[in-house]
Amino acid sequence: MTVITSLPDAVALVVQDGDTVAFEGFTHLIPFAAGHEVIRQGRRDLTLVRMTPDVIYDQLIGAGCARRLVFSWGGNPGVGSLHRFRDAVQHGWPAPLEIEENSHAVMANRYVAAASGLPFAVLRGAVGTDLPAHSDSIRPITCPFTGEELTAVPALRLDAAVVHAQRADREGNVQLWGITGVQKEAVLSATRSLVTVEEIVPVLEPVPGAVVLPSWVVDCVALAPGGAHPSYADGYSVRDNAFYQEWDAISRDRATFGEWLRELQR
Amino acid sequence: MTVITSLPDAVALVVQDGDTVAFEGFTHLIPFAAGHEVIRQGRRDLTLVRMTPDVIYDQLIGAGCARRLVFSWGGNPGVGSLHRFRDAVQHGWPAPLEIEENSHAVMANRYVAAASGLPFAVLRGAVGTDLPAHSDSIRPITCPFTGEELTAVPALRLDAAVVHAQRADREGNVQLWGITGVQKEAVLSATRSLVTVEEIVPVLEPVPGAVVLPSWVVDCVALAPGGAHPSYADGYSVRDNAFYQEWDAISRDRATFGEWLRELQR
Amino acid sequence: MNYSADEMMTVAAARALRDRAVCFVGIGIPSTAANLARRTHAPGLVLIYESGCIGAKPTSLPLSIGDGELASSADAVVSVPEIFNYWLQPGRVDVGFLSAAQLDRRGNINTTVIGPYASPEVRLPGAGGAPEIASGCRSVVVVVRQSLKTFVDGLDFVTSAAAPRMVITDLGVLEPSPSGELVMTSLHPGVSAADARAATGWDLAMADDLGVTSPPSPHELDVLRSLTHR
Amino acid sequence: MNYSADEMMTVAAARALRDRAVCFVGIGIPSTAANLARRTHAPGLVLIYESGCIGAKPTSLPLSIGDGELASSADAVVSVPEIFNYWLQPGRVDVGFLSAAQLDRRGNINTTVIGPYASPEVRLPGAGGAPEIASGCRSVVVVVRQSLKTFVDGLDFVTSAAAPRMVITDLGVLEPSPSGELVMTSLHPGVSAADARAATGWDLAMADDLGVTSPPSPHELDVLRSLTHR
Repeated sequence: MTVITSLPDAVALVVQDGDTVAFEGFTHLIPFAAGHEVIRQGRRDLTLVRMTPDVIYDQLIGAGCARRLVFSWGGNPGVGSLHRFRDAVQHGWPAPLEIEENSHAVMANRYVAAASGLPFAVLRGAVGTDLPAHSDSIRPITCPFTGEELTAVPALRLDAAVVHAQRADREGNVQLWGITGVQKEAVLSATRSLVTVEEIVPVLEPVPGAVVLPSWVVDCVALAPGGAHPSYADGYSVRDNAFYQEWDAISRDRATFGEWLRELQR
Repeated sequence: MTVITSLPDAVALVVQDGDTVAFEGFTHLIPFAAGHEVIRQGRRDLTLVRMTPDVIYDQLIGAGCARRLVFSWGGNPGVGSLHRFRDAVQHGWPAPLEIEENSHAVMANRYVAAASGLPFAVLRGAVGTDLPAHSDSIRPITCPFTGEELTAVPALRLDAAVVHAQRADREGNVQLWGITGVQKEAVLSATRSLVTVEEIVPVLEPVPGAVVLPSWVVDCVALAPGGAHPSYADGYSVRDNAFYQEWDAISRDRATFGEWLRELQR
Repeated sequence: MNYSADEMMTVAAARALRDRAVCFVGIGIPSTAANLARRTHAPGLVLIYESGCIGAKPTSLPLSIGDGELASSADAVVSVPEIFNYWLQPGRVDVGFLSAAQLDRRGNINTTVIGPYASPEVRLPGAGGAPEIASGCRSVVVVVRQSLKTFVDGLDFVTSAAAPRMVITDLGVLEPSPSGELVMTSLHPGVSAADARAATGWDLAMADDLGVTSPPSPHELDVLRSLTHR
Repeated sequence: MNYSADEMMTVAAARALRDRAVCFVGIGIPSTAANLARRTHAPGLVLIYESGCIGAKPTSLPLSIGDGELASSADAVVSVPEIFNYWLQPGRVDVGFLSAAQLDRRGNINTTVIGPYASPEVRLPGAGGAPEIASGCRSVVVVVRQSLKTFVDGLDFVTSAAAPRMVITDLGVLEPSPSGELVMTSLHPGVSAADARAATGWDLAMADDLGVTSPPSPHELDVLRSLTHR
């Protein structure tokens, strides 16, 4: 049964020190407000999982919440580099960051395996690349029918998944639409899940392209209007492309990032 | 590029003697009109593939179109047995029918593998049952990460897939909604595909829960209003439960079935 | 109030479902029982049909698992591969409701053939979702009429290794003993142990604390009849 | 009409796409080129973005692959696992458009690190969809500025084994010889073979029939500028 509570309480319930946690959202519906609350609550030693660790993970990494990053593309989309991510990888600041690096297809299938209750998934992936040499998550597997060699990847099981959605009803059924990414898979891969929403409504009227997560797979719902900013929520807000560009300057050096962080924690 | 043509021309283009062909639709949107056209055109030696070979396959089997059946549940839903299917299996009438029998989960994953361009899929399936002893399609596979033993099933590649949908646009983009079953997977598993539709419209307005098949994966579209009868098309017709019940009497003996068949072929 | 043996069976099956349980339902008596439960003691019961309907709330009993109202009343409708892979397989479903043509003393199920597989006396529909409902759900309840035809000493074909926590029949309720063999734990009113043994193809054991099933309440019967007579 | 080297590169990349091709597009110059093609000679071009948008028809250039207009203008929006498994992996896509931080003489691509993997000089974004775009599409076109920094004799990391049928740069066009080594087959107007060799970290071969790229037409430039200046 879903607990509907405040964002601070929900984050405290769902995200714990040392967790393997995914904040998902493929450009759209990124749960920034929940990420900021994790920073405020001072979580540490997180293994952060995300296909595209963009600005939200730059912030969590810069704030020292992360010990490890599992990902497939770490950049500021349409802008450039993630400076806090680079500083952590290149100089160990504010703390060393272990990385486990995959391709998008590998990551997506690792979520699919976990959501499906399987220990692994099969794909044609990463062939001819240096990725397998630097990852324990890519192994060959032979088709028992054709003898063909393919790629096996292990399930990406999560302690916690955090996603943002347009809305929930009072039972905790969740509805999201537009680009829905791997959010369903992330929630179904997790022991605990938190969904922040733009609004809570009496009835979820059907919407074209919507994914519905029934309440019995959602642990916590928290109202967080605008909680995807600077990402967006289709039908509620537009992407704040200017902020993504400003982030390049904010994050470029440790001092200006420090000011941003103090402002957030005030 | 999709060819939009008459039902007889479309069936002639897509379904050929000896084909492995799936007519899919999970209770909803079953392409009966296309099946009847296959009977009229006298196709032979088909390997018929379908999770739930209900009345549509009873008709194709009774008419002598099939050599082989790949399936997971062969009954008249809510009514009882498929008498033509039973007569073929038990007495070889009108022709012997080879069967390859799976569970629903095995069939669904065999379609998924084919749609994904993989030679096999992995699931927890058919464990502890007699199904593997009577099928070449269920083999053990070991997880390369955990050592756990799971079930591998081979891709179900089709020569042809036939489905019914609510509508298409003039480019051949197809839209279906309601219970959408494994229709997307069947079309993506096939070399050739035919979609019969209730109507052809200028623009496919978005509908909640709709699956869209882009025109570049659809070979033929044919207008066939009511083409799912006695199954139904959500938003266009309701299931003719009375016909499913009547079919029990029509199909029970060879003579009354023969009358039905002559009527169809007139 | 008079009631039939099938009504007793359906009511007993409905009672096996606790409120807010997530239940994977097949068509026939399991679907009737689940919908009865949802209208009596278990309004929060979540019904999942293998057609892809999650949280279906039909107002009348569906004839098929793909009836339109299952989709239109559902919280979510997903593809058939998804219902098996994301929802059933990982063990998210509390109860799987199955029926059977044959059942053995350990609760294994046959819905495939009577007689030899290659030349069957009766060709039955086959497995459908049953093998993975049996292995994927946290618990399995089988609902089946008890007779020498169904309760057999050896199955002609093992379609599902069900290992049910409960088998509910028109005569009573069976549950597995610690050894895994089904034991009669309750008899419906008016049914004797001899009746149950006479309808069972193996030497059926009775539980030490063999009980008598509470008869259907007037409310249960009213709701059941309003469902089935609609 | 004056034009920049980047404009020439983008126009040449757009021309590499035939009408009605199905094209898997990344953000940046590949997306600009694909949208330019759709507005000029290839109105039936099908654009697929890894965010799950199939048949996107954006009216302005997206800043990210997840911009709202990609979804709202698409024929279909599917999940990220589905876009990779059902649409890219089986070879349904004609052309994959990639960029690179480093490219070697066989067209392998690095977008992962400059320097050693464990202690990189520059940590780049990583693989994203590129390895499977490279292996899953029927053909690959790489669009990248040509310089000693990008055209290197050995990659610091092989992110994608791209084997492109064409590499389009700000200096010209390269295509693989029968041996698989990239050879310059066309130079953009005003670029000499020496210029191209000076921007290449290996001994770059020129094709026997080395041509000169047609300059951007006024129409191509107009449409390109209306896209990028919006």
